[in-house]
Amino acid sequence: MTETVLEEKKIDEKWEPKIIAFLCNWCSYAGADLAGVSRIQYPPNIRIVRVPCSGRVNPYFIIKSLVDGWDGVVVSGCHPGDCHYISGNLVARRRFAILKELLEFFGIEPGRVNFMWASAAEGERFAVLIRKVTKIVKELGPNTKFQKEWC
Amino acid sequence: MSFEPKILGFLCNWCSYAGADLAGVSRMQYPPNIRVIRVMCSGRIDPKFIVEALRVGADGVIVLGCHLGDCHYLEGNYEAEKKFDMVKKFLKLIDFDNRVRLDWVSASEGARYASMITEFTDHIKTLGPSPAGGDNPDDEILEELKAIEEAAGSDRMRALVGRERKITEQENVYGETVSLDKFNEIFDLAIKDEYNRHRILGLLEKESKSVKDLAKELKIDSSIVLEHMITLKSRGQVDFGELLGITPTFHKL
Amino acid sequence: MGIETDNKEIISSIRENAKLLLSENQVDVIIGYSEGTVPLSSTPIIIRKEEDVDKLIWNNLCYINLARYLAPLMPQLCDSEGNSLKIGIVAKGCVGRAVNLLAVEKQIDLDNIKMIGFNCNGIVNRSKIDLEIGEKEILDVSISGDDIIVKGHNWEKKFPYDQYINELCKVCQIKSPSATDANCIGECQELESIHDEFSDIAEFESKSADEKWAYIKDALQVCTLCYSCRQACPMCYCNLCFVDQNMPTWFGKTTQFTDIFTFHLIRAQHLAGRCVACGACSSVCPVGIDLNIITRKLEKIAKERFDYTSGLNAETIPPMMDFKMEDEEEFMLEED
Amino acid sequence: MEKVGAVMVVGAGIGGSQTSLDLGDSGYRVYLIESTTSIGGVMAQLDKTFPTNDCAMCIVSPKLVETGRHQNIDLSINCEILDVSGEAGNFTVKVKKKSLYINPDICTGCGVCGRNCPVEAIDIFNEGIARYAATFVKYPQAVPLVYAINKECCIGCGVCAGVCKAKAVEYEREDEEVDINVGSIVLAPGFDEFIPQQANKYGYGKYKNVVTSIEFERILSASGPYAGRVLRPSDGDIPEKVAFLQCIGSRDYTGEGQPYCSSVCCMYTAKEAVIAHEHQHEVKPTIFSMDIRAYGKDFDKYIIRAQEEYGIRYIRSRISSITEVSETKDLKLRYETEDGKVIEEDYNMVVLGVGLNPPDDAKYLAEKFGIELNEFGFAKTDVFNPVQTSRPGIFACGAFSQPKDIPETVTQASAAAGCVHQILYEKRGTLITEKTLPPEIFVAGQPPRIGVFVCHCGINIGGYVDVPEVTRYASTLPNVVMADRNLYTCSADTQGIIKEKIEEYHLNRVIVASCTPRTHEPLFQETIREAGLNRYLFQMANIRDQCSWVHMKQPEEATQKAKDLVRMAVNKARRLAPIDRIKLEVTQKSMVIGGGISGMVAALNFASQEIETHLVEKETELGGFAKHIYHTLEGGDVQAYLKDLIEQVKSNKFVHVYTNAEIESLDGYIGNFKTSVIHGPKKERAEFDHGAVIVATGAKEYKPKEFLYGQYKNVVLQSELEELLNTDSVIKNKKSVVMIQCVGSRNDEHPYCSKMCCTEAIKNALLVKKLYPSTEVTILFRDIRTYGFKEKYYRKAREEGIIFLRYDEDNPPEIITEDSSLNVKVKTAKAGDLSIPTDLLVLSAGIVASHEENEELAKMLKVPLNDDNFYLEAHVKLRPVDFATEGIFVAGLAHCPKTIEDSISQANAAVSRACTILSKDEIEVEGKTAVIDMSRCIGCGMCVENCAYNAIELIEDRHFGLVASINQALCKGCGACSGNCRCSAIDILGFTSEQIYSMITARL
Repeated sequence: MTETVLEEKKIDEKWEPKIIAFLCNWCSYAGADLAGVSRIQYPPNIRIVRVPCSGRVNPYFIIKSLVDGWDGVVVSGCHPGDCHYISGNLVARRRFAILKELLEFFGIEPGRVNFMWASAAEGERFAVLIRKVTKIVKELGPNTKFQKEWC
Repeated sequence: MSFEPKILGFLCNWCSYAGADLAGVSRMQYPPNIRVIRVMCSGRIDPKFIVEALRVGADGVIVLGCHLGDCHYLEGNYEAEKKFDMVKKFLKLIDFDNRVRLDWVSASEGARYASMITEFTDHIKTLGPSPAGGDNPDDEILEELKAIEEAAGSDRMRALVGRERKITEQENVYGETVSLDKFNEIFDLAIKDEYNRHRILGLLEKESKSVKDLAKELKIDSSIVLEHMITLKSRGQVDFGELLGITPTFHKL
Repeated sequence: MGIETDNKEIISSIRENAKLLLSENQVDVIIGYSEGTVPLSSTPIIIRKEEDVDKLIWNNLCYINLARYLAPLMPQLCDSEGNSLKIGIVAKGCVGRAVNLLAVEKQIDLDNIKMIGFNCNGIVNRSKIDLEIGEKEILDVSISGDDIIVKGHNWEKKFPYDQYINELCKVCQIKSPSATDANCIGECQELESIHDEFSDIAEFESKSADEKWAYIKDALQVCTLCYSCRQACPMCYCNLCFVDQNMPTWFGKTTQFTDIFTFHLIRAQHLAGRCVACGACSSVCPVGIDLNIITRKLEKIAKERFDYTSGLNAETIPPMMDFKMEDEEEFMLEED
Repeated sequence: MEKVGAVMVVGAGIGGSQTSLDLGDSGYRVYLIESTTSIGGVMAQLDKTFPTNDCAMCIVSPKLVETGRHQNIDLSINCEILDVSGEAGNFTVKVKKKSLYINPDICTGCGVCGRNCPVEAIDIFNEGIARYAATFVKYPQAVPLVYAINKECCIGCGVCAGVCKAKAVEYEREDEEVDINVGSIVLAPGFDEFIPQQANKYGYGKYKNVVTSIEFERILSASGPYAGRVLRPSDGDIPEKVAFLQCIGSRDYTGEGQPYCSSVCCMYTAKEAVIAHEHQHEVKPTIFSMDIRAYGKDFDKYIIRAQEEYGIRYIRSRISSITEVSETKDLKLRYETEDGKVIEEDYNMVVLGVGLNPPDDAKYLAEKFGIELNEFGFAKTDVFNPVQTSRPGIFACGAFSQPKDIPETVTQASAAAGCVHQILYEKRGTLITEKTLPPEIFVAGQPPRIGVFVCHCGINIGGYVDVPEVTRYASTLPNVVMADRNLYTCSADTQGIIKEKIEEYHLNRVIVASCTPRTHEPLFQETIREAGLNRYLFQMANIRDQCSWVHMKQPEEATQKAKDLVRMAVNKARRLAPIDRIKLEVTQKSMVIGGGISGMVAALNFASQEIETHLVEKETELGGFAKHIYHTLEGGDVQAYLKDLIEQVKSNKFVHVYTNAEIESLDGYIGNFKTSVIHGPKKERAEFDHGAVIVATGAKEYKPKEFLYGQYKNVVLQSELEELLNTDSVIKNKKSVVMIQCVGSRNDEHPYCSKMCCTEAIKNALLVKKLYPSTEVTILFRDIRTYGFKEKYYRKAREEGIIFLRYDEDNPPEIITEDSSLNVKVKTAKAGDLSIPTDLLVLSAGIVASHEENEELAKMLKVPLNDDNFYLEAHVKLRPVDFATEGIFVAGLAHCPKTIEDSISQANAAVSRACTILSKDEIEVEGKTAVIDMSRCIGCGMCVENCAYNAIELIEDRHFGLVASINQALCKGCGACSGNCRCSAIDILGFTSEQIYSMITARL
């Protein structure tokens, strides 16, 4: 960590959140590509990590991202029934449901971690949802709850 | 006080400007309403110049170049002719085309220049003041002129008018000459479409509107407006706004 | 009928059943509780011979979940002839649940397990008493009638049992092991499902995010990451816990709050639909952190979201090993 | 004539693509000829597909991309067939490859030309709703992604050549004519939908708000002109009341449309109504239909869900006229309800459920290929082999032979491939080229030496992202020894540069920062493999589709994001490791379970390819369900066909038949199954190993409990009636025969249609009328589902005077008995309450799954059953004969109720799918699979439950006790197991935890 992460980030409009996005290769990643092909603009805050299926996303990835300093996490998979691997997204949905409830129970802002479905033909929907996530995380301000006091 | 029209003249440096000087040297009188801008060639006149002149209140615009074949730059006036025709077609949509004129004056035709200017000034006088001129111009006309200015200047129209001569007189990339009416069929449709599209963009500038509102204001069929909205959406210039009941609105991006 | 008399009855029934099992050598060993070597505690014991049966006791300090000793090592032990050990285990309700769940998760083979079931009358909230006693040294703890008597050097204090019972035991509905009599003798029951309103944590859940965060931060602040809660939990039998993993090292082990918080968060995630609400984690915590609200929340998630109560039998597949097309997905992001 | 090991497939819709993939995977060279400029056919235009509401693009584009880049498939687009000569085994086809005026090898599909073209043409793909440029790509996800110039609309202005940085536009590019020599031809040109002509009574073409169903499909599509919003073309409002009209151009005897039924409109109208309501809740659809023909698997459930869950209103009547209300552009519909009332109702929009016509060039193709067309203009096919055209060696699949839906098309596509095997199996593998690759450089232990290639992609990236800055930044990252940028990294010459740089800098990791890996990763992986690097030492950073194109107005942020994406890619690249694809040998023998028609056809197909087959039948003799069927509705003699099949099976030396057999054990996996069977009267044991399994265990006829069946002599089933009619004539003196449809089908116990009972009822009714014209025949029905060309016989039945009366589900007919005569009391929709005396009551009983046998076998094969206890296939649309577990296939009634010709197609299809395995002696399995670290695994069994492919099982390991173990052959690498693993014992090669960890911690 070059600069210490501690210096207080005031929520001014200049501050831009950094959001990591885990996209399933067959539907959501293809949806993101279609948003590109159709030149649909959306804010540049997300950084996309391609995974074979939303089922691959382990809670460790999500919590490690928050601990490491990302301001928001979004995980996107195929609509139930569309999964290229038949039930990858259905297995993942239960894990996400539990994580979401626990985060809320512990008092973490619900907007920090978001889950969505986006199919390969829904470039438009993908952009709309990414705009929504960016707006949510921007309103939450920097991710202080998971911040390390010292490295 | 009788109406004194304000007329803008674009004169090409080698022929019509020299013609105008000759009229001066020979002390030929003509009404003082014209204000002249010297340009190196009539081909230099960008369609936007003419429309912008009208938009800022000129009652009439006249473009003068060398006679066909005399052009110092060989083909400038041929290009000017095509571009002017396009502007005329655009202005015809809001019947403003009678306020503009293109003509040829050679360096030796001082008299022709004077009589032409006099005749044009009288013609504008009979037409009366431009609704876009004066202290309280008609907003709708200004909107229309602005739309024409942007449409005439759009890449698409420049591509079409820029290559019109090459493909209708010589040959296109396939070595065939495109018949004028086939070209005009595409060209006129493009003019009408681009005008309407830029009018729509103008209307959406202020606030997001629905297809039906736009159709009412533009007085064209709402299904045509919808087709334009799809094209504008695929160009990334408009997008769906929020839903009022069962009517979606569009907003400019 | 006070707690004292209940305990006596339970002790006698345990000893009787234990003697029966050993005498008919249905089992090779029996795991049970015996007197604590230090006050306010009890010590697990493994007996092999009938005559040691009297060492088995039951009082309201038997907070350890004995199922913890069943996995991961016990299955590998075998008797002299080499076939796997037949194990008897003194089982209150939550121990029975843990045994069922370990069976579902293929850690133990139910045929080798014989539970001695009894109707548990709850365990004491040790840390609450410790806090109130403060620095003074405790010499002896005993139960008389419905009170817990704590004695020290020339002082004595009485704690009414119903105020110092562990909160989990107050709301517990599975007093005795839920198992068929194939592997349970004594007090056993066959439960299909239980109904629970989870009203005890409703008040905490209705708080705002900041209040919850403040409470959690304040509660977990003192944690020294000694991992005794993990050692006491019957469900934490992994041979390499996620905090010890490297390549990659997912989470740090420093005592910064973020490492403390992520440990408890991920452990809760792992226990969802598996925790048997025995309260051992809170009872063994040296710094007295009360993890019971997290336990209750885990049970609530399993019940309300997946209609599942852990450890009622060894057949139903726990929620994390299953999925349904119509699982609720109200938390999914939608276009507005 | 020397046979040729190549096949030509004409038409690259979903049917043509599936046939090509099957044949390509089985070792044939395939020439796939497409008339338009992209493959995908009509399916690419669909938004969602029934009955699963999957998004069509999601499920079809992976298959199209695979077809586009398959090593053995030669795809040529924009082609025309000129001439065909030769005979089965050796054809020569002259094909004209019309010029695209753009060089497809250079064009990268970036789309700059399309955006700058001044001419606007009608976008045929979007059915004329939208417009696009004369330089166009058919749809955004087209395969191959190349642009083409539409010569009629193009005015030749030359703008596109000017803006194309790749210099791909070549106006002088000529058409090319080429002769292709193939051994067999499969025709899959699809269909053209019926377009109502001028002055049609629906006002189509005159009224803006009357659209065809394919236009409505584009309106619904998320990538369509309205981006998935349901708007009406007249004014862009959301149409609240939408009317769907069935049978437009189908079941039409007025000569305007076609007399047959187009089979799919009932279903796609229901789907369009459901999806429209789902997109916009304001939309309230009403469907005007005659019969609702939901005969396929899970179709009825779909219709019931549409009515109950989505509130779709069904009105049983045919619209007489539509007039437009001039100011609101709404449409006034006049129709007559069943009980005779005339109603007028206003609707905001009308969707015409148009039928399916033969493709416009059907006559042309028939004449060129020398095949006959039937009376309706479709390809004429053999009664007992629906893919065999009139000319040997030429097959037809999909809608070209009869209107059909996607699952049937895909099944027939594989069936056609199955039939090709029978002709060309000796020539397998003769014409495919194995690429010779240099040995892989051993990189383990070397420090990472990463090469980064940043792409301009013309102006698509360079125009918005500061590419030189990103390249400079990349060169500063640790372990990056070389960073370079080029105009088009995916162009052929740049591949050469990449190879040079790998040698020059001894690179052992390569990163390309350009477009999406989904389409370009395989291309670069091949390149670095040709330079000696393992394919998986490669990583892409998507800085075009997910960066420059979507942040055009924010260049600084786009550049910063591109840098971040490159840094994340470099971090991951550092931890990439070589992966080798596992090779599995294959036992080239097969096993077929079930000796009915499907089982026998499959066995014979295998045998004709000299593949040893073990046919296991539970009964004492072969024949299965068809034993007591005499004729098909179309007149095919089933008994003769069955006898001939049984003889062939018994006499064939490649088929080992085991009758009254029981499978004792069946284990192993794809290519390596081992089975032991107890068979024969003396219960001997037979053991054999094989590479694939085909489940053709069939199903049983429903034995009704209702309608006094079994208590009265003159209450019989259709099958029993057929036996009576074809053996003796006991029914000579019957005055009135009454048939009741849907007995035991479409009720709560069996909520599905058994598909063949209507056909059987009409066949028997016509036979009764033929033998005893005086007997009165009445059929009580809920829906007559004579789909496709069977409609002809329904009309003939009505002409013969057979009475059809409809009853509702809630008040079925009752049987009143006075001494020996029966009386059928029924409340009909049209003619009120009736009481029909009858002396022969015939029950059309449906088909039910053999519950216990299926359950037992399913457990042994570890394959799923659906809730009606039929076998559940891997994907209802695109893998209708495969199971999720590789190497096991299904055919016939075991899959779902179907007719004999469907079963035959499915049997051949299953054989073709199996041949993609059995045609090889070893198969290469996907490299990026899961791997287990046994020291961490605690054997809790969570992953076993989460795996959809049964690729994991718990084994007893000497050191580590009970631990999970992965069967690399079955694992697809999805990671559902690793997501839940608490001990991180499972990792997925290519997406390991370390790699993802390093991408997370790349945040600066």
